Amino acid sequence: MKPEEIIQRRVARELKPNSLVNLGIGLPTGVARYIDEHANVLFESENGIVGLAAKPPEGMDDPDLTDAGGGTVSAVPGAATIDSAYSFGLIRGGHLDATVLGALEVDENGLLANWVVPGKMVPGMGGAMDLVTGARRVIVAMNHTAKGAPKIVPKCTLPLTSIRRISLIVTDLAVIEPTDEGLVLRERAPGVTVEQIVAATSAKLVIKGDVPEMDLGVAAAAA
Amino acid sequence: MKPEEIIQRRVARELKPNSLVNLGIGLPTGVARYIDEHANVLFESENGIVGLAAKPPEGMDDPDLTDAGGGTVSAVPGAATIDSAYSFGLIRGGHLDATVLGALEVDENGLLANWVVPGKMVPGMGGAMDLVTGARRVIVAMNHTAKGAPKIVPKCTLPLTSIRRISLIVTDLAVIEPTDEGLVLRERAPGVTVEQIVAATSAKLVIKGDVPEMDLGVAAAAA
Amino acid sequence: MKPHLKPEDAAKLVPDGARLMIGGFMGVGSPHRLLDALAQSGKRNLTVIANDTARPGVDIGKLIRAGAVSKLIASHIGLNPETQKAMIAGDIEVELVPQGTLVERIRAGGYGLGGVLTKTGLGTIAAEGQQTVEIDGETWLLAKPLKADFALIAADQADYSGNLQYQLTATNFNPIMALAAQTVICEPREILPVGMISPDVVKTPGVVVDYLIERAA
Amino acid sequence: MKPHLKPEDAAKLVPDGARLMIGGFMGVGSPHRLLDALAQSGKRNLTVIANDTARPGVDIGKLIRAGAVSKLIASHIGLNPETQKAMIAGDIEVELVPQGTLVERIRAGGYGLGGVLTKTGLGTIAAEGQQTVEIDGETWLLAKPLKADFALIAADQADYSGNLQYQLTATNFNPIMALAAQTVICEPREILPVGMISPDVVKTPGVVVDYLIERAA
Repeated sequence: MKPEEIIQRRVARELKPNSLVNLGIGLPTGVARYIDEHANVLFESENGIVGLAAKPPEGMDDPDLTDAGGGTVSAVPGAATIDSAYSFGLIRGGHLDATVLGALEVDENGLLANWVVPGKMVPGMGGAMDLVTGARRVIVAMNHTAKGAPKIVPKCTLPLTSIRRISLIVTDLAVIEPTDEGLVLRERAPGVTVEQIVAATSAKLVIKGDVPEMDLGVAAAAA
Repeated sequence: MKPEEIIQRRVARELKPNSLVNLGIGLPTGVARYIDEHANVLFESENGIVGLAAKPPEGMDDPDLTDAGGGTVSAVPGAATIDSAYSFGLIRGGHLDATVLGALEVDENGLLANWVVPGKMVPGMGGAMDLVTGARRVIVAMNHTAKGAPKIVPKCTLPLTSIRRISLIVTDLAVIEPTDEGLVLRERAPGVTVEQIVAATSAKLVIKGDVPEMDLGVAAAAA
Repeated sequence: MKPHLKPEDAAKLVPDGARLMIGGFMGVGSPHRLLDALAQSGKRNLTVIANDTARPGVDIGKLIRAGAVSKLIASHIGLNPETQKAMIAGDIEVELVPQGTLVERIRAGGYGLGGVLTKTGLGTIAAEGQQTVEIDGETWLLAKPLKADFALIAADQADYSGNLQYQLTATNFNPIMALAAQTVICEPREILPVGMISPDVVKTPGVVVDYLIERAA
Repeated sequence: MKPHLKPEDAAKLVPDGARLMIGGFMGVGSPHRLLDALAQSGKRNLTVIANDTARPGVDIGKLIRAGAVSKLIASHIGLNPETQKAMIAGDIEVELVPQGTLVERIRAGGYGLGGVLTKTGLGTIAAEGQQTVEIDGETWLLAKPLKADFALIAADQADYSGNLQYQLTATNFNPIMALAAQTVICEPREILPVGMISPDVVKTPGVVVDYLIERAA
């Protein structure tokens, strides 16, 4: 299984039936593929839609129905479109059950940096600060390292996205939960050892007893 | 002509073509009768409609189409209905060209009291404070006196509706404009003398030269 | 599909002492059947946040008459002498708030804002005891957010998933309150299959609605 | 009837140095023809308030490429490298604002609020130099109102009196900006006789719109 698929499958299992979820552009978007369609997880996009669905069939797209990256999408029956103020009312008012987004760094305090590399990359925060500050659960979905360098670090060196602690980190190696005691290692990816995770992490990890393997919702043989 | 009609006719002449106007319940509502229908003055009501029109024919009213007093109304073609937040966005954001409302007292500083008589009448301010603070022009339409007592006073004894100076006072006796110099007597009602106005006013009036008679937009004979 | 209830069963969800937002403007756009059931259910000590209390014995006026309300946050009670009497007698604690400020406070509660700054009421007795904020030498009044345990709202149409559409001046506070309460109960005029309300006409996405009141038997 | 203009004539209304709000999200729901005309008109020193600058040479990206913009207030410029280059070169002064804060600031401008209080950005570099407000021991960030000389917006349908209706995700910032500018110019997809848009579907009452862009010849 590709690292991306491990992350996406594992994140998918975090999303509760009947919840409202925002998936960031890129890797997080792919999480939708692995959601049980009967779970009635509703996706929203901050540009103004509740009930986002996958890309439309070729030639059936509408330029006025897009996601936050500007790409055309489709929608589920019962979707609602909203203006930007209402959209961020949902996000900031605690109506969004979960947001799934990427990170440049996460640190021991569970703080996230994902919007700027000063002097190099200044794309703007878009809705990231609102999402990380306002969503009920903030789930970081990312590769554990970038070009071999740990992304889970003692203290973020890059500017923070929010001073609010995120809820969960899901990588291709591990599931880690920021808590008052620090970053608790909850699960290992299939075939990955605790030692490998520790080696790939520069932050201190709290390890309590046996660390189980991730349940990816697939038969062991298929994995 | 009845005192009420004098006031309503004179206020009607203050309302500019293509403007958006809020008329208070009661005497101000009757101003609409005297507006030239080609002037395209648009009326709004703070309970959520732009394009309010007169009462519907008997049996043709809809319980979901009402004014701020809860009475059924009709609407002009091109009316728009809005929620309460948007409604007060129009009022407070400077989009309302004029509000016409009654007063208990107006004082030499052009300040208005119209929402409460402590210990006696506590109806609540409803939208009055928003209207007086937010509308571009605030026009007070009222009888000059109440049971013989002046309502235009040196200083309001009742709690203020706003610390913002109103734009114009139109009564059955006079048109008075609050200015930096004080309350300037602009016009007299037909047949009323300056002396009569001064006698009915406990506030100091600024009187400059000749005070013309109100133009009520009716032929002299009809008046 | 959104859970759906009879008015009397919805009333049972509301405990004594609950804090309620109730949609409507002089009863127009209020959840009439739900208020009936609530008034009959013998609740006590309710806090009601609403524009007004309608007229005596009508809509929210029913709750007032039933003695169910101990605290009221509203902009206008002038057309309900029973509310005024109860206030003067000390039976109901009344906080009067300018209407535009009231709706912004409810919106702030629903939108996760710490408050909004307004000129309305500044320097009047309606601002007494309230915090002001200086910005660039100008003084503004802080309007703090309002939230509630329940929003009892009315809509014109709902679909099975709880998407709501409102009509004419029955809209008023309803869509704003739908975001500001823990539990949202909506009484729609009619309930339709999913897909029958255009996404652009939906004013309250069903995801924020918890219960629909069933049509009258 | 609302005055109606060709895009090139509307562009003439905008002077050099004007402060513009421009609707759209990555170009979706932007007034395409009006932006074309504006980019071709050789304006200079414009301040643009918008969610983003689309992609290079597209919609607002056209104004960037034409060198018309000297100041930008936006939430995201990541998909337009030309904007980033101009920012780094010092040709465009860029203020980056969290998207939810940006839209609330525009709304506050249009609604006559002195600002709103938010947690978004608090404690980050995006809050540097900004005022905070303490309420009941809690710290909030003050988001100050934004206003503009012109709002250049797009709508799906307009009627002759300027009532506007928006479609799907082309809605975004358009209805909010329609209240926050001195002069509002709207480019609708189609223009209909008065009465053909239901009052409940109108999202921007015509009374706040100043000009409509005529349909393409």
